[in-house]
Amino acid sequence: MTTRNMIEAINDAHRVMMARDEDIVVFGEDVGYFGGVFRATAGLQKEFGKTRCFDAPISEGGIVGTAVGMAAYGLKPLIEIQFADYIYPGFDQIVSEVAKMRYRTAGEWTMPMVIRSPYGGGIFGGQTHSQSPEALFTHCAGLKVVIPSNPYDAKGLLIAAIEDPDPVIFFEPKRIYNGPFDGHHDRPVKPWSKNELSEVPDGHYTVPLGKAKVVREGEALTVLAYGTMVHVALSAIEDNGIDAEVIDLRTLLPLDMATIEQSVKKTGRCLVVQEATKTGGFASELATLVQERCFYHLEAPVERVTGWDTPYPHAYEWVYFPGPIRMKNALKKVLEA
Amino acid sequence: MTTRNMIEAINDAHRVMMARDEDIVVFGEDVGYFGGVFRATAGLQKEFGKTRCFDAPISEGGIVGTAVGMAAYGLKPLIEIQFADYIYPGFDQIVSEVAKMRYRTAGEWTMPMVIRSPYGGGIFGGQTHSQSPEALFTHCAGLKVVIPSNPYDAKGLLIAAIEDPDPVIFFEPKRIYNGPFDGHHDRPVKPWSKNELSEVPDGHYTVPLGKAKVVREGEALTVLAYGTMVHVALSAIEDNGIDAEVIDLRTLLPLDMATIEQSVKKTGRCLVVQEATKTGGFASELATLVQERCFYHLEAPVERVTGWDTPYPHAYEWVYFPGPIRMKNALKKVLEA
Amino acid sequence: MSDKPDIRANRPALALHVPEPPFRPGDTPDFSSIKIQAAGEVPRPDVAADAAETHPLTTQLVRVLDDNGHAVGPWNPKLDPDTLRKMLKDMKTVRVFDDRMYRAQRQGKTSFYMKCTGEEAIAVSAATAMDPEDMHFPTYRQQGLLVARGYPLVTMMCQIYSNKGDPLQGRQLPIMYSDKKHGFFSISGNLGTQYPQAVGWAMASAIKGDSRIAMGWIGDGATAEGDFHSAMTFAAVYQAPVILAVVNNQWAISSFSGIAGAEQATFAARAVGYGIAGLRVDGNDALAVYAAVKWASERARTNNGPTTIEFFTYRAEGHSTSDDPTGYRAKGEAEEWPLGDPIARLKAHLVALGEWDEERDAALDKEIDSSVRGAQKEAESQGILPQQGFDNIPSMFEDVYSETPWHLAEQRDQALDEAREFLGHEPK
Amino acid sequence: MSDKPDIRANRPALALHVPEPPFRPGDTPDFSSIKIQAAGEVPRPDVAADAAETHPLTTQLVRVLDDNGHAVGPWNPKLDPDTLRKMLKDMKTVRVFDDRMYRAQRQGKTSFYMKCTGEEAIAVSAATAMDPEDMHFPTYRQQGLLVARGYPLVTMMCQIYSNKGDPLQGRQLPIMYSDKKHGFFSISGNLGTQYPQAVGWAMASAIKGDSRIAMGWIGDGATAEGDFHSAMTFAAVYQAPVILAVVNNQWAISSFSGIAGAEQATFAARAVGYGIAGLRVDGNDALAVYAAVKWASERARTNNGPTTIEFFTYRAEGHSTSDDPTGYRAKGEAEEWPLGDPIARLKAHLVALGEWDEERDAALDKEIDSSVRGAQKEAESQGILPQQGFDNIPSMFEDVYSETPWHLAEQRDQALDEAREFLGHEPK
Ligand SMILES: Cc1ncc(C[n+]2csc(CCOP(=O)(O)OP(=O)(O)O)c2C)c(N)n1
Ligand SMILES: Cc1ncc(C[n+]2csc(CCOP(=O)(O)OP(=O)(O)O)c2C)c(N)n1
Ligand SMILES: [Mg+2]
Ligand SMILES: [Mg+2]
Repeated sequence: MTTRNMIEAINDAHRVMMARDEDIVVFGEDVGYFGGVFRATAGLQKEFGKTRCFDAPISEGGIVGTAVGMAAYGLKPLIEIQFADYIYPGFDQIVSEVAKMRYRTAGEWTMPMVIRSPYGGGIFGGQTHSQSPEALFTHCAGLKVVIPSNPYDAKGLLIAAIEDPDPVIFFEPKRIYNGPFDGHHDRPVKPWSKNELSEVPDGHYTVPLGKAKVVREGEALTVLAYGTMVHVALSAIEDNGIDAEVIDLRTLLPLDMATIEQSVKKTGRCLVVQEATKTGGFASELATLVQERCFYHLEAPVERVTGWDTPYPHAYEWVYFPGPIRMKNALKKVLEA
Repeated sequence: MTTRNMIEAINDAHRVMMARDEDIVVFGEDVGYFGGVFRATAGLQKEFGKTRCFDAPISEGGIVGTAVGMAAYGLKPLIEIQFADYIYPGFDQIVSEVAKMRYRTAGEWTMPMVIRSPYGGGIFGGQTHSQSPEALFTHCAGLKVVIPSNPYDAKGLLIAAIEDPDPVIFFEPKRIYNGPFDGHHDRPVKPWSKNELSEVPDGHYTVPLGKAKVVREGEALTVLAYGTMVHVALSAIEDNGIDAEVIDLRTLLPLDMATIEQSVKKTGRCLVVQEATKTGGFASELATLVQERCFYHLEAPVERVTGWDTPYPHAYEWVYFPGPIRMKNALKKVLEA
Repeated sequence: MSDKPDIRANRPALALHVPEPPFRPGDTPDFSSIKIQAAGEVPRPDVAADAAETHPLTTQLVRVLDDNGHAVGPWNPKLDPDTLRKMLKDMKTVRVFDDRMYRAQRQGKTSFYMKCTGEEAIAVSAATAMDPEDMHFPTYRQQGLLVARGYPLVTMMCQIYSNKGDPLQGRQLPIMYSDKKHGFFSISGNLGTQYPQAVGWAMASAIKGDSRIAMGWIGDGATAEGDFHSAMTFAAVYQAPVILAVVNNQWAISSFSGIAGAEQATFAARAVGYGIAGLRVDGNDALAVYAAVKWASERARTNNGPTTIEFFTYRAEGHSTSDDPTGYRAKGEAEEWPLGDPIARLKAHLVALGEWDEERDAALDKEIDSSVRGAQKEAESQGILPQQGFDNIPSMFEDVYSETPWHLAEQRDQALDEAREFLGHEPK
Repeated sequence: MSDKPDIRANRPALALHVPEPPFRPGDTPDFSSIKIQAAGEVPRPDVAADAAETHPLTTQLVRVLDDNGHAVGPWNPKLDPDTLRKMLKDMKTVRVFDDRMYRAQRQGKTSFYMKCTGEEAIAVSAATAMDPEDMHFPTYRQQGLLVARGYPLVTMMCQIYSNKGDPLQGRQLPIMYSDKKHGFFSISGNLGTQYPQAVGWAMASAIKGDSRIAMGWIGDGATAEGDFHSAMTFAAVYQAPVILAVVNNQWAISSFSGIAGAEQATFAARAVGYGIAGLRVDGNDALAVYAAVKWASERARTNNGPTTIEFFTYRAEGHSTSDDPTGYRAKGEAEEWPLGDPIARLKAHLVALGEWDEERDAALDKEIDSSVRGAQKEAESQGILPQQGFDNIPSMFEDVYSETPWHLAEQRDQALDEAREFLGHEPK
């Protein structure tokens, strides 16, 4: 057990798995000697050599495309896209190739790869260092989509993702790399070390894909969240003294619908939370599923807390970000409806 | 007034607008001399010259990227992506550039362009000539997304899209280019000429963006559909003698929510229909909005009729396609719930 | 903003150049302006030569077979007659196969087909020159790789019919073959994607200290995709053991190669800008193709890096069964094409060697015709496309993931219910 | 499948080549192995020359200023002293501006900044060589274009502070300028996108028979993006009147240029493969940059097609305020860089001409310092980033579309409600 922030936990997952499995290769922009702009791959090139961890040309399409070839050969590429905002040049290779390979070859060629990428805002990164594009991937059959919310899960989920035979898009909420963020941008930053989920076991362990976690039990309503928003939701619930049940989805695709249904059927109310742009976000899928499956238990419409339908504007970060006030108002709306 | 199928109507919209506006340039793969693999641009190069309508290299990224530059210059690019399945190499230019340009430049540079692309299945095109990727674009603030369902609308909406100051993704349901398709793949193909919506005025007219159309009035439930699925829905409704109200959305983004709300509040039940893959499709956004805004009028959960969460499999086209039986079962489910 | 407002007035008007092929419907094609090296004229650098030494070759044309069927010059691979006869047989088989499948599509037995007529030498010779363990990342026009590597024709046809014998379970468009054992990577509908994948496979082989190399394939038109550049860049940076082939058959559906940049440079010349070795080869000359691929594979295998090869050829037929080329190109182009028919040229070579004659040729044609017909009969006994689509429905929901998640299981059950209702009986 | 099972055993093991820069932290940099042409050595083809005539230049280095500050050879643009002094002033202004804004970021006045130290000659000379009406599609390291074209420093700073004076209304990351009047296209956060856009703009100008040309900019690292290839392909195919510049400053964040392919070929050499004219230029030589851009713009303007120019330079500072280069490169590289400091070199030239002296130089420095300080004061009077974000909230929902649709209007009202609650008063 070592206290680790999310970057350290993710770095450790790499280290543990690269030592166990010689077929894992790590590459991406700046990930080699330097260890990545967020330091997630720090030290790996030194430890495992230049052909196991190396810098890639600035070509997200080339990174994913060559990873497809490597997976076809039998390796397990574990690649980094420097920011989720820059995944689009690799989009064709991801949705047309990575996602569909097992299917189109009737299982002959599989794509056991992990595509890691920091996503989300709250770091004054402006329009192109703040995006949350998960809904573009959850619409794409064949991919698994995983988003951790703390160091313990980050390591365990990443190891599970690496071991999974299917391709996994692993989005890392960069705002909470160094500490949990409750949405109060005007309060001092907290480090992970004060949070029990920074107690990260050394060595190998997994947090299974496809399993959500009830991170707070409650009776009044069910809150569905993932990534940074888990912390924002929890904090708003405590601040407002609401007896909410909070589910950290952890895996968006395939979704742990059983856990969600059980909770909503119990509470009769549901709020879904995402940082992403509102229209067509993953929250819409969640709300749809919940009302399809729990309609007769629902006492109020399923509400959404989301980012706005604008690009992420640099100076207006805290007007855009779905923070404590938006959370509070939505919680009230669901409870009072 | 001339009887036109959808391709002819789209071709005519090009012709009308290119004659009116010298700043319109048409390009894309095979669109020049040959007039496009679906013939949508037939005759334009001959009529307007090689610099107004020309072949492009097979580079969807380059097509969109150069169109951005042309729009920046002051032209109005009206471009074709040969199949919607091949739009992904242009995805970065569309979502990062086209969609966000007006915003990021505070209105200094605008992107008055139309990106046309045939989409959808039902033509035995297999996994890469059948996709319906509209939900990837409706999640993207800054774009308008338009899908016509008949020749009259196709021409009128395309002209409106060309005249619109914002960028428009214009998806054309290729299954109904030559005739309306009711989903009965085992029945003879009907031509447009038997349908009143093939009466297409000559010259200029518009069908406004952002306005849905109630194509059938009814009391029992509201069906939301677009593209090919409008016909499949209407046919299933007639076949099963259901008093449904059917709304052809025509524009998905921005959505005509007022028309939808009015209808659902009247009928109290709602079915949303898309051909696309289920999870995270535009139907989820529709279902979410409807339950958010009409919850207390709803007597049943909003149901979805969609394609399955698999790639579009060549031989299993009619198992994948959301046809008459899937429609009927869903209609019943909504009505009997 | 300008302090020199009069500048523009004195300037020439700019003009956009839109490339146009030399001939269009109604024209009489005449290719005499295409400069063709004589066979044997182009030098053959050492396989370990600096890439730069190959660069003059990117604007020439490696040719071995002369007009009299003689193999000449430094690129002559001096193949033994058995190998040559095998190549001839494979090329002929491809052509007959194409003809029969094209007709099957026309007869409504399947949805789609694509021929490679006139380009048979390229895939067949490449397969012959490489090792069976080497991996190909082909386009839809390299059916010759499968034929030359002995993949069963029946299985190819079953894929085309999407029938019970289709190893891809009816999921893919006809001709989108895939077979790991025969080193033939799954063909993608999305042009260009396979090119960086080939490089990635080769990089993996190098990472593992293996000796197998990869070959990526792309058409002239598709070289414009960003993936082409990714492949070239990664291949150059990591000196991947890969051969990157461009099959320049002059057309990309209705667009001539000028729309992909061929007016300004050859496709082989792209190699120069990346410092990759480059060759330009007569694609209708089976021996030249063999020699070039052999050279590049030896280069790759000895850690001397990647090679880009342009195969200069001509797409003698329509793009696919969905295409009618009379709408955009002049009649008779294929016949006028200055590099001739690859099958006729290889045959002439064998005849010139005294290793072949008309009688044996006729016998071979007959043998191939009957074996292809036999294969077709066998394939059709397993069904044709119009009979497919409602058997084994659960398979349609498999392989999206390694295991079927709940939502796909629900959808599968719903699909089965629908099929039951549609068919009026339990689906098979 | 193989009938030759023993082949692989006898083959050499493949190995992956992973490029490594010559120096890493702890090493003493020594660039003596870089071959640098003497100033004046490289010939100057006619602006209407065949692209091929320029191709030998893609592996050389166009240089005008020699070590003694003399302008020599065929590329000497023979600029008048006033123009030279203006260029010197602009370059110095850029450097001072960078220093002050870097410090402002360090002081917490904004979130981010990027310098172009050592690369000032490139943008300033390019702007000087082109017409004010020509359009640039820059990266984040061409602030010199704005300075040279007379864009107000105050406005640049307001953009950096996202304050009330920011023409982009606080929506963009600092330094992502945009100004149509000054022919400076909106900088994108996504690398490479601007490159085909520049080509499209130039195509449009040609379609319209205009005389304005475009210039696209990209970094060495970003040349690996697919958009680079799109731009080169479209530029070649349509012979677009565009200049495509590659600023090779040796580094892309922590990756050296070898990771973009520089070990195997120069970036200028990419032009060869497309049949585009190509030049490779000493980017620290303001006169060479001027001359090359002038040459290429005349070429473009006379319908002789596009030119790709590599500017060979060195990124003297960190990538951005988020970066610390001591983590990946040797100390002292900038000082050892063999092409010197562009400002010092231009100054030496003016001195050698007898058109400049230390006194005037010191006076100029003082003038620039005070004008930049003055601009900063004025900009800061309109606010710094930490004070922003809750004024004029409705503006945040504008310009997503030409008109605000219902859903954004709803969201705007909700945002205003939230702000009211957060601030405890009506937002401004
Ligand atoms: C990304 C993408 N864009 C467009 C298409 C449509 N398309 C299929 S084949 C083809 C022409 C390809 O020409 P070329 O690369 O020369 O290959 P050839 O058919 O001549 O062998 C086009 C445009 C596609 N399949 N994928
Ligand atoms: C598509 C994309 N991928 C990655 C990044 C992250 N990124 C920003 S700058 C940079 C390095 C660019 O290097 P280079 O092109 O050489 O330009 P320089 O910074 O040296 O001027 C990277 C990787 C990005 N902005 N966009
Ligand atoms: Mg071709
Ligand atoms: Mg650089």
